[in-house]
Formats: sequence, structure tokens, C-alpha cells
Amino acid sequence: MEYIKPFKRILLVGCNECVTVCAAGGRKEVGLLASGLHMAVLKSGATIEIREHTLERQCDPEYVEELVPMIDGVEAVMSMACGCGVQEIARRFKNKPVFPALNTKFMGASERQGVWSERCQGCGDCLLGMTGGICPIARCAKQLMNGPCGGSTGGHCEIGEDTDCAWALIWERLKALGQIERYVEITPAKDWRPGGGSGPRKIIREDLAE
Amino acid sequence: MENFEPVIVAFCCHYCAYTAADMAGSQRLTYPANVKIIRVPCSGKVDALHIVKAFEKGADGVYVAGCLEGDCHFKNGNVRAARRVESVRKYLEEIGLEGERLEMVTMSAGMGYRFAQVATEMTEKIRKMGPSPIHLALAGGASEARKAANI
Amino acid sequence: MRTESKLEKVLAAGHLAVTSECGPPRGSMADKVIEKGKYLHGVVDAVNVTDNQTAMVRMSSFAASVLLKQQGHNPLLQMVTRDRNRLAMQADILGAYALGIDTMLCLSGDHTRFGDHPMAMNVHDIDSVQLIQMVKNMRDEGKFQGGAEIKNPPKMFIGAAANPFADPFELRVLRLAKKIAAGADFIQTQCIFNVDKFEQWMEGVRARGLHKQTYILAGVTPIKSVGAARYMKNKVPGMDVPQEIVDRMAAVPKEKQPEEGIAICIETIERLKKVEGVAGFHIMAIDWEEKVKEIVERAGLLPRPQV
Amino acid sequence: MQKQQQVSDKVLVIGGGMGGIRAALDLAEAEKKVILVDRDYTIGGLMTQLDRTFPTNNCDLCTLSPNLSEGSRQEYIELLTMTTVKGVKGGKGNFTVSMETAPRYINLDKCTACGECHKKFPQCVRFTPGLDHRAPTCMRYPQATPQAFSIDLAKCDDVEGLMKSCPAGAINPDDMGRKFEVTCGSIVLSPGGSLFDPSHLDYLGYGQQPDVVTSLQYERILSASGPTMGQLVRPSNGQQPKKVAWIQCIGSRGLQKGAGAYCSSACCMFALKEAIVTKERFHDDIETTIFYMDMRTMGKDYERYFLRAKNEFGVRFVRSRPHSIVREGGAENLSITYSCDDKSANITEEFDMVVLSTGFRISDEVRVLAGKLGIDLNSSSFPVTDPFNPVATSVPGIYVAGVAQAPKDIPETMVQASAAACMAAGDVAVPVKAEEDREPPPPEFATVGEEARVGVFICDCGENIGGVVDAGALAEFASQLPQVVVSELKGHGCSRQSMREIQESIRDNKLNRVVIGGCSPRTHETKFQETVRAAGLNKYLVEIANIRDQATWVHSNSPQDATAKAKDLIRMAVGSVIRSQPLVDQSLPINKDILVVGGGVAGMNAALQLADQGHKVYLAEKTDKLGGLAARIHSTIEKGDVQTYVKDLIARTEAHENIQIITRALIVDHSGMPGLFKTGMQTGKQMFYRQIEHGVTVIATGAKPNRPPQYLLGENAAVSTQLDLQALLAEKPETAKAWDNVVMIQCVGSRDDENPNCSRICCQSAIKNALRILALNPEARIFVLYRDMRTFGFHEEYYQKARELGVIFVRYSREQPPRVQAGDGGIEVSFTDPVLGRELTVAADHLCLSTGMVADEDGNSELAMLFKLPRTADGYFLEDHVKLRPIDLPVPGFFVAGTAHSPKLINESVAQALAVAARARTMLARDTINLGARSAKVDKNICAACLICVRSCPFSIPFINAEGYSEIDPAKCHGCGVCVSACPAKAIQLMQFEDDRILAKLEELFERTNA
Repeated sequence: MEYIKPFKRILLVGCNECVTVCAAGGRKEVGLLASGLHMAVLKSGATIEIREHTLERQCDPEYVEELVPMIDGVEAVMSMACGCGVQEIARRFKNKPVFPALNTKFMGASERQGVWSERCQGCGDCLLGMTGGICPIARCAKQLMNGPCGGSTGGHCEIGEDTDCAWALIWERLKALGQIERYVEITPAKDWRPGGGSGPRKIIREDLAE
Repeated sequence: MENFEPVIVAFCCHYCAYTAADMAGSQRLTYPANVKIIRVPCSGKVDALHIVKAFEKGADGVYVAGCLEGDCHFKNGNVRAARRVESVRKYLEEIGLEGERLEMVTMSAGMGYRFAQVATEMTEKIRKMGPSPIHLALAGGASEARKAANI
Repeated sequence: MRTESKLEKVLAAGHLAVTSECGPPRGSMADKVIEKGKYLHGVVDAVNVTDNQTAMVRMSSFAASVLLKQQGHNPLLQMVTRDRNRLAMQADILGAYALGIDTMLCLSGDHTRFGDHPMAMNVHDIDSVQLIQMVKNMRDEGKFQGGAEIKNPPKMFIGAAANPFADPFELRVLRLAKKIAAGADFIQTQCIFNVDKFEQWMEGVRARGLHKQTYILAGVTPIKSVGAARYMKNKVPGMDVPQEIVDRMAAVPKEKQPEEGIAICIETIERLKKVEGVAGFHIMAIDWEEKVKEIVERAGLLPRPQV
Repeated sequence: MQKQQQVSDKVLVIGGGMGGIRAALDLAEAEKKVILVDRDYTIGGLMTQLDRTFPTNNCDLCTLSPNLSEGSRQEYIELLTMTTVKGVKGGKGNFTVSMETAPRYINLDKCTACGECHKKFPQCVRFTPGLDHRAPTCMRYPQATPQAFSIDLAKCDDVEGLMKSCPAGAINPDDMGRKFEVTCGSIVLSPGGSLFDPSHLDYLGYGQQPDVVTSLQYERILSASGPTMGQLVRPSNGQQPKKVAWIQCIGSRGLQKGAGAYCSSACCMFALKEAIVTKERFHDDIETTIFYMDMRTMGKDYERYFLRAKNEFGVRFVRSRPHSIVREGGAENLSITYSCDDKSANITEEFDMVVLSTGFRISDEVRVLAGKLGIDLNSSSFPVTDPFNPVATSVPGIYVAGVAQAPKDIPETMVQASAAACMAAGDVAVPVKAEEDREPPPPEFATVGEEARVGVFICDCGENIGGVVDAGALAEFASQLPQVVVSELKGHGCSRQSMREIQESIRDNKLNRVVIGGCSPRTHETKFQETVRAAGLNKYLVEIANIRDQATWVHSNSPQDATAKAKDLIRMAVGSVIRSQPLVDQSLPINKDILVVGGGVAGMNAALQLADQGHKVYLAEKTDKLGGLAARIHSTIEKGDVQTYVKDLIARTEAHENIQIITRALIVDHSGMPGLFKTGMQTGKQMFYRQIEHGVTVIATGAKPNRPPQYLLGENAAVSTQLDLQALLAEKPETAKAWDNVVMIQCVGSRDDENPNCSRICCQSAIKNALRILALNPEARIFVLYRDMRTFGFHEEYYQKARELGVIFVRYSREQPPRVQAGDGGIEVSFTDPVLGRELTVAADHLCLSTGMVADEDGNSELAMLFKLPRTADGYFLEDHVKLRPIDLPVPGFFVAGTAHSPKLINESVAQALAVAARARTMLARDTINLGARSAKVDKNICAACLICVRSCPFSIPFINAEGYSEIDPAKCHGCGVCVSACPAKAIQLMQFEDDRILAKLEELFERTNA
């Protein structure tokens, strides 16, 4: 709200990829937010015009080009994509303020309808091969790499009953896989460089990059 | 906003609530004309967006009326609707609208009296609450526009 | 002898060791630390100094340890991986050792969610096993974790924690084995109320001969009241308080409950003494340091051996 | 072979009233050929003359007309009006019936019912309904079938002028009528009853005092299509009456000269309805008083209606039979003289109008017809019927339904009509299907991409809409709306005339969207869809604004509000219809198996009928044996042997090769749609789970005998229920010989706060058992303590007989119930005798309580939940329409029979079971079921394949296809729209309820508010 206060015409941009799938920034949520913002502004005694548009993918510049005909009519853009989309729009339209409408939190999977849980932190040095396909970095509250802490109770984490103990899961899985020896090996201290420890990351696929 | 007459949108499921509304008609039960019914096949069809849009257009109250719990003709559309109404209520609160302007009610097809009763109660409640701030803002804007036109 | 640690000496001599703990204050009051320490003079072989215990900010374990050292105690520096990355931790180890601290306990630490800074970042650059490994490498290889050489490497007697009661139970012995393999010289366990389950765990430990590779100090806690018993039973993750204990506490009038708690604690020690592989006791009398002496005395563990 | 060919494939239905129409439609929908004859010039019978019907107070025209103009059935129905049966030969399977059609002098094919002849020569046009023969139009009612006039040539002195008046050239003065013969395999007799004519009873003043009218005449005065255009006025002076009295039992219960000995069964409700409608119109400006002997409101929920009349509307009830109605010389008002129980003196009271509630009787004409058919009649000239099959007459192949069988009201007539159709259908051969079906509708014209051209048609629906709002102004308002090309006022949009006009308008104005401002889409959407389709428009391009049920009916207290709301609704409908799109229906093959739930008399009869027709029937019974409650009953009041009947029924059911009996069946789940149901049940002792696939479900779960813990029931061995007593009398008759005093208390556990309705069966049970006791022990003194004796129909005669034999009937009031205590010599029963005005105590050897029945709350609530069926407040299953569709449940594919519907006698249960079979067959005659077009559709270009629809669908229909987007099979989609509202990409739309249509409604609604 604070972001858009000074503006009379804004463009609310959704993204039809990940944020649609997780019901955070697709066409529907764009509609809901547009209505909500409109009402909030009306209520504060001001007026605002909110245009809605949903791109196929906000993190690809070609799709972002779709906004060109619309961009001049608005004073600011609000993006309902993940942080990537927000930044892509900012990159493309240098003189328009762009605001994030979402707080991008994590990479996750659907546990069931409407429930998403974190699965990966993009650490860049995948342990999954050692841990039965369950990531202790993303899913253990303490990122323990060598087994559960003393707070593991009945399969859940000490931080709360609705969080599974990653290590309890790993252990079950290793047992089922007959890979108990994987547990006994000590996982050495992790090299965090691929995980963002050495600043913003970049991946270049030589075969695809031009 | 003197003599405030609220406008209330009732999204009614075809099988129960809409039928109950017809039943109220055939029993000649009167209720306030403020309630306008939009028919949907199931209360589970009522989109959060449609509820929010109704408020954005100036509705003073909205309710979603479905079948009694366990009676949904599509298994559990009414339960979904109830959850959705709950979440839209929170959203409305965030925006600064009273969540009580939105309700979920259930009734069976035979409950004409209940339909009339709900319509009456809802109208009374909203009347007491006064116009929705959006309704006021829109009306204010419109009156300004009218003034401008006169000049 | 790997180190100069008093604790190592007591244990190596075959005595039942006794440790207790001292929680640093939530403020910069040196006198508080000294005051708490007084109760433990001549009563224990080493004093654990906790590191932002329960994720609440307190005077640093390092500083409090130094204060206690100055009073003639043998501080046991606790270090959690939650709050600092490997650089900070290694720096502290060097400093601590330079100031005469030769015993430490490597932990991961309670999650910040339980403390007074739930918004804080959980660092966990390395975990507790990796911390043990790091300290051991500093001592035995004379190398920093990054591989560089250390001049005058710190000779730390390395401790680790073990919780015989957390889940999955079958992993608990393996986890201990891992810590030992990583370099844990001694172990302090979670408070033991369920002696049967502890014995079961120890059976597993002995089966692998782990009790011969490390010293296991059994953790005990005197319970102040039935309320505290219930709280530990229901609210503290990884704590196993059998219903009999709660009932026993509940059966006595409120004013008699502290006494009953101490009696239970002493009985527990007596039972644990008989368990093969128990090398000593770690008495966690949280904010009740004044009673440690009574417990140690009544458990027949006084006077402490001079080594 | 030879013989089989001789079986006719036609059913003759005599009488085109509601019963005859229902029977004909059921037969036609089950693809049986029907000849429907009526002596009148238009069908519809008595009901077309009614203003409204109880208990919903709907107007009849609206409920009746959809039945009459179901045009698609016509290929199977040959309608012969002004035709009478002259003679019958042959027997079941092959009757030859000679008939005669009177001249109508109008060519039915040419007449357009334009009304020119009537305008110019009103006296020549036939019109019969009461009071004023000329008003308001000589069409009996606006939806008349056939839609044509009839000329009475005898009254015409300018035949040529009359002929010239007809623009269609339809008048044919040379019409000679015709005589002819038809063959048929079976006959349904439903000529209806006629009404008692009280003209010969001077003391009632009828025929002398214009303000004394019969109840039917009063109905005509109230009717919008009646002589006064619905204005309630006194015939004598045209003023609004202030005080109206009804006098019950005129021509019934053997009370007057020429009256039938029976009770006419319907008049009490009829009078209640008239009084309520009167009160509704004038509120406190009118007084209504009903003089009655016993209020007989024993139908389903009728007691509640009675209570409403008394408590909500303030109708006054006086239990008395007035002596006389006179008008003193010079006086304007009528004086009624009557006496009451509690006052010895006569009272004289003045009234403006007096309505005589005249009962039913069999007309001479029908008596003659019965003679020609050779059927036996009882002493009241009603046909004698099988004690366990009320529609079977003494002649095989001839069935009777409706008032001609016994006095009754509309729902029971509808049940019997369907039952008779069921029986009659079993006697005829299957007609050879015509190769070429009826003319296909014209091809749909393309509408996609065209600018919307909307036609709005506003119904005034008689008084229903026009009486509250200015319907013409609404039409005018609609014409101003964007994209509306035509906006017109229609009287009854659902009348055939209006439908034709709408179709013409579609063609003439090139309309591609239609809005009807009228009643509920629930009842009339299909009808209007067919109408626009016949004009070449896709049927999904019409929308109904429900300005009646949801505006004028509910806001009649504020015409201003009703008008504003109606305008909103119309504008919303226009906004929505503009965005509608042409759609195609989906269909699937139907499963012709049937699940009958409940193995009592009703369940078994329905199962047997359907199994006989070749359907596979699963009969699920929750106990371990068949028979239900009837297995505990020994005899009917008519002395029918119930035990033998039930045993035989069970034997036939068990032996039938098409019936599979599942005992100890507990229904646990249910899914699917009409024609394709799946029901899961746990069966047998082991509770094994099995699932049954079926197309139709019959609910025949029965009711429970009531045993309220009152009057020492269950505490004292000398206290029993009527059910216990009849068993005792049959099994240990000697017990009764020792009884000196027997007391029966009626309405125990019925008509009270907990169970406000009447249990219907108990009065006759009491009489039955009282007569039985007297037969065993003529010396016994029997007291029947009652509130109203409800011995309806022919039961009245048994009531009279019991009184003659000395049974003592003592009335008690709800406020002063009898008191009972156990004494030394038996049960001491104390009560106040209203005639003596004294408290009496009887020491009874036996106290029998008439406890009636109650719905099986536990069982029914389970089933209602599983099957999604609504129930009444007292727990019985609620039918789709309490008047016209008493057998169909509101969920298509479900039917109800027996006491699961409401308390009933055995023969009534049987009739309903047969009726269920007929109704089920109308559905099973088809090979496919139409699933409609309401299904969810995914836009693959938008779909993000997020799986939300896959996970949210209650029926697991959507899936992600090989191309990577969600796909929904329209044939499987149930059309609930849950996925639509869940889709985060807004990639799914529900056809008919597309988002833009809903948003358009919101847009239009708030257009006004914010303007």
C-alpha cells in the first residue's frame, strides 16, 4: 500500500508460471489484489486506476516485452511474480518504479492442495545423494548435516509439531533403501560457495548461451 | 447517506439456497428487497474474485448460501465455500472492510422461512453497520461527477 | 593425556566425574557469575558455561568462563553452531585457550524460535559433529578448518552432547558413534529421568564398545515442583519424564516438593552408578546452584578427588 | 403368436382432468400409445377452475400449464375432446370402444384462438366455469389445450356473420360430429367427480340468495381469470365483503338430503385455503369463519396449514352445524343461526357472504359410463376396487383413478393416475416405434461473432407479477437497455400463445438472445429453452429473470421495492445473456437397473411392477426379512386379509427372476447422476461391502409406529397402541370377551408440539378395532376420546356404523387432555364431556392409544444425507412438488413410495408404489440421458498445469493430458464449478455460468446503485 500511495495509475502484472501454480500471483490473485488495492485506495479517499495483465513468464525478457504498449499509460508497476520477475521488469523499464507484491520465500513442493512446504534452498552442493533424497539443508531447522538434534520428537522437529524432522525422514528412508552406512559417514563441513556464499550466482550453459 | 438502504448480493446454490428462495416466494414470506440473488450451481463455484468484485462495485454486504453441511450435491462444495468465505473475510479486513459484511450461510431446499430469515437478518445487520466505505467512496465520487456535469 | 583439562585427569584416573553448569546472566554483571560459581567451589570437577542457552541472549560463554577461571574454577566452555560461523568460532577457541580454558562442549543449540530473538538468522554454517571435527583437527593436526596451519594449536578436551531420549531412538547410539568418530572425548547426556530407557541406550552403546572410546557423563536434574515436572514432560522437546515421576511429585504437598525432587535426583544418581559405562554425572540445577552441593554430598560423591 | 398380435398397443384414458393428463403423460413418456378423451372442449378438468391450491398457495395456471403443453409427448397421445364413450366390448388386451364426438363447429387445425369470434359473437362461444359464463375470455384459461374455441351453434342467429368474423376461416357450421370405434388394450377411467348441488336445500338459501355461493364459485370469484378478474366482491351488490362464512360438509357425511354417506376428504383444506387467500388479500379488513364438524386435515403437512390458518391468519373456527341461512326481509346481510356445544341457546350471526363447501359425488353420466364398462359400483356409485389395489376395478384391464375412485385431493389423484398408468401399461403391447421421429427442430442459426440482439419478454403471470408491479412499465424499462431490440409484455409467457409469439419475434427481429422476466428458472428454464430452440436459436441463449418467486411474491408489501428489484433482475439478466454462448448438450447411455430401498409393501410392489417390465431390480432391505410394518397388521378396515396378502407378495418377490433381494443392507455411499447412479452398501451378517449400479432409486423405507411414553404406555400391561390391540384381537380374541369398558385416546403423539401433523391412519384404526371388539363382545362399552374424527372418504361409513353400534365418541381439546391413572379395577381415565359439560371417569379394562406413526428419524436422516434428499420438518421425504409431483423427489432419478412419504394406509402405499413404477418407466424408456451443457472447460493456452483443479474436483475428473494442460471430460463433469473458482490462472470456465456473465450481473446490479 505504502509503495503505491503516490500513484494514480498502476499496472499490476501477474505471471503464469510458478506463482500461478502456487496460487500467489496468477490471473486470479492479480484480480483479487487489484480489487483489494482499489478498495483500499478508495477507502483512503483517493482514487486509482489499476490495470491488470498476466504474462506467461515474467523472468523472460521476450514475455516482458508484452508490457511495452501498456507501460506508458501507467506511473508504476507492481509485480506479482517472484523476485526474478520484479527485477526483470525493473531492468526492462528503467524509468518506471517497480514494486514487489509478493515476498518470495522458498522453493517448495505441494504437500497437498493449498499447502506448500520448502524442499530446496539452492545450496549448490547437493547432499540428496547422501541423505536418501531428503534435504537436511532445506528441511532441518538447523541445517544439521550429521543427524537429528536432541529436539526430534515423534518424527517432528522441535520447532513445531507441523514440521517433520528431516532427519527422522532421512533415517526411515535410508533404512528402507538399505543405506544405513550412509548415515554413519560423517558429512564434512559444507562448502557454501555454490550456495550463495560467494555472492550472486550465475549459471552459464555454454551450449545454450549466445 | 440518509435512509441508507444496503445492497446485498446473495450467491445462492441452485439446489438448496436458490430453491429455498423460490420456496420463500411460493409461501409468500416477505423479506427485504435489498437482497439480490445470483444463482450458481454450487456454493463451491463462488469465486473469491466475484465476492471481492461485488464489494469493489459497491456491495454493502455479500453472502454465500449453500446446502446444509453434508447435503452438498457436489460432495463438499459448501465446505470449500465456507473456507473460501473465511479467507476472503480476512482479506477484506486487510483492506479495511469489516469482515462481518461477508457471511456464509447454509440451508436446505425446503427452508423457505430460513431464506427469508437470513435475508432479513443480513439486511438488518448491514443496515446497522452502515454503507460500506467503498460504496460511500463510489457514491461520493459519483456525486462529484454529477456536480461537475451540472457546471 | 591429550590435554591439561582437570576433567580429563579425573576421568582418566577412573573417578566418577561430576560437572554442573552455570548460566551466565542476561546483563553484564560479573558479580552474578562469581556468586553462582561460589556454590560450586570444591563440589564439581568442571563448570559448564552455557552459550546463549535456550536461544536467549546472555553474557557470552567465553567471557563468563574467563570470569570463573579467574575465581579458580575449571570452566567448560559451551559453544553452539547456531550463532556464529566457523571463523568466529575458531577465533573464540583460540582466545579461550589463550586464557586458560581447556575444556569445551560442542553443540548445535536450540532453535531461535524458542528464544527472545525469533527473528534472528540461524547460522548453522557447520553442525555440531562438524564442530567437534574442527576442534579435534585444530588440536591434533594443528590446522584451521580451511586448512591453514595454527601456531600453538589449542589443546581442547572436547565434549559433545547426547540425548538418549530423542527420536528416532535407534539412531541415538549411531549418532553418538558419529560424534565419537568425529572426536568427542567425553559426552554429557540430556537429563535422565527414565533410567530404564537410558539403560537400554547404554546397552547399545556398550554393544558397540563406545563407552570405552569416550567418557559418558550421565545428566541429572533436580525437579523443583510438580509444575516443572509437567512442563518438562510435555513442553520440552527431547525430554522424557515418566508419569511416575510426575505422580510422585504431585503426591507430596507443595512445600515438600523441592525436597522430593532432590531425593529423586539422588536416587537416580544411585541407580546410574550401577550402569556399566557411566563415567560421571552432569548435574543441571538450573537456577538452583545452591543445591548442587547437597546433591553431590548425599550421593556420596564428595569430596572431589584431587588430581 | 396369433393371440399376441391381437393385444392392442393403445391405452384409452377417459377424462382429461389432472388425473387423466397425468396418466396419459406417464404412458406417453414411457412410449405407450394413448387415446385421451374428454367430453369437454378443452382438457384440464376441475383444477383449471381453481384460483390457487393448498398448501403452497401456488396459482394453478402456473403449475398446471407446464404439464399440459408438453408438446414433445404428443406423438404418443391422441387427444379427442368433446368426445364421449358410447359402448365397450371385449376384454383386457383387446377392448373395442365406440365413441361419439360432438360438433365443435371449429376446425382445430385452422383456429388460432385469436378471439375474433368471441369478440363479435360472445353468446355463441362455449364457456362453462362458474358464475359468469362470459368472463373474462371464453378460453377456459390462457394455456388451454387444445388452444381453440368451441361454438354453440344453437345460440347463434347469424351463422354467416360468425363465419366471416373468423380471419382463419376455421368456423364450420356443417360439422356433424362423428361416431367411431377404437381398440385398446386397457382403459384408465378418470372422469373426475361432480359437485353436490345444494339448490334443493331451502334452508341454505343457495339459489335464492346471491351471496350464498358454493366453494367452487367462490374460487372463481377469487380467480384472476374469473368473472370479476380476481376482485373479491359480493355477487349481490359488487361490494367487498367484510365477513365471510364457510359451512362444511354440504353434501357429505350423509348430512343432507341427497348427500353421500362418505366424507368428501378435500373440502376442509379447500375451505382453509379460500379463507387464507381471502385473509391474505384483505388482512384485518375481512373476517373469515369456518363452521365445521371435524377439521379433516389428515394429508401431509396439512395440519400445519390448519394451524397457520388459525394462528397466523386469524381464521375463526366454530364447531357447529348451522341450522339455517336466511336473509331477513330488507336486510342486506345473511343471518346464520347455529348452536354450540357449550351454549344451549341458538346464536344468530350476520355475514356478508356464505360459502357452502360442497362435496364430491359421482355424476349420473359417470354412473352410466360405468354401466357401459361393466364395472361394479358401491352403494355410493363409486367403483368397487381391490382392497389392496385401489386402482383395479372389478373388470380386468379397466383401472380407475382420482375422485371417480373415491373423494380425494390433487396429490392423491396424481398418485392414482400414475398407478393406473402403470397397471394399464402392463396390459398393452409395445408399440412399434415409428421410424421417423417427430419433425426435427429447424437448424440453429449461427450466433457466434454476431452483435447481440436481445429480446425481453415480461410475464405478468396473472396477478402474480402484474398484481404487484406494473409489468408493462418493466417491459418499457427493458426496451431502453443496451442491445435490447424488442421488449414486450406477455400475459403468461408459458402459455402456448405466448410461446408462439416469442418464436415469431425471434424470427422477425432476428433476435439472438432472449430474456424472460417471469418465474423461476428452476421450473421453467427447460420450457423456454425448448421454445427458443424451436425458433432456431441455441437453447442456451435464453436467461430467465426470476421476478416472480424472488421479487413480486416476496415483496408484495412494497410494490416500489418489488419494481426496483425486478428492474435490477432484468438488467442483470440482459447483461448476462449478452455474454452467453451457444452450447451443445452431452449425453450418456442410461443404466436401466433399479435400486429399491425398503422391502415393505411399497418397496415390493414397486419392485414387482418394474421387474415385470423386464428391469433388473435390486431390493435393499435393512432388516433380515421382507414385509415391513404391514407384516404386523392382520386386517384392513374393509376386512382385507393383510397377512395373506403380504405373504403372497413376499413369495412373488422372492421368486421373481429379475429381483435380487439384499437383506441387512446398510447403505453407506452414493454417487453418480440420474441414469448412472452407484450406491454402496454393507450387506448380510458379515457386513460385506458391495456396490450397485443403477439408473433409478426408489425410496420406500417406510415409517415407524409411534410409541410416545404417555398415558402409562409401556408401564401398564392394560395400555396398548392400536397396532398392539389389533394383533391381540387377532391372536387372542378371547381377551376382549372379558372387557367391560375399553377407552381409546386419539391423537396421542400426533398433532402436538413435538409432532404437529396428523398421522392420518389412527381414526380408522380406532374404528376398525372398536368394531372388532364389538363383534367379539357386543356388551363391551367403548369410549373413543378424540379431537376431530378424521374418517375421510368411505371410512366415514364405518364411523357411522360404530356410532350406531353404541361406541361412545367424546371430544376432548388439546388444552384439556384426558388424565389416566392406574387404579384397582383397571385404568382410570378421566375426561370432560363437552356436551354434558361434566368431568367423567371410566375404569377401563383396556386403554388403547392411537399413536399413529412417525418418520424413522435416524434411518431417514442417514439416507437423506447420502442421497441429498430434502425432508419435511417432521422427517418424511419431501417430494418435488407437493401437489403435482408427489412421487418424484427433487433429485432427478429418485422416487418415493409408501410411508417414507407420509403416513398412509396400505392401499395408498400400494397405489404410490405402482405410481413410482410408472414414473420410473418414463425415465427408463429413454436410452440415453441428457447431461446438459453445464460443464467446465479449460483454456489450454492459459492453463499452467498447476494441478489445483485435479486436486479440488470432488469427483476426480480433471487430469493433466499428454500435451501438458488440464483436461476435463464434459461427459463426466458434474458441473459444480469448484475447479473454476479454484483455478489460479482463471483458465477454467463453467459453461452457462461463465465468469463474465457473473461479473456482468454484478456490474449491472451496481450500475443503478452507483449512478
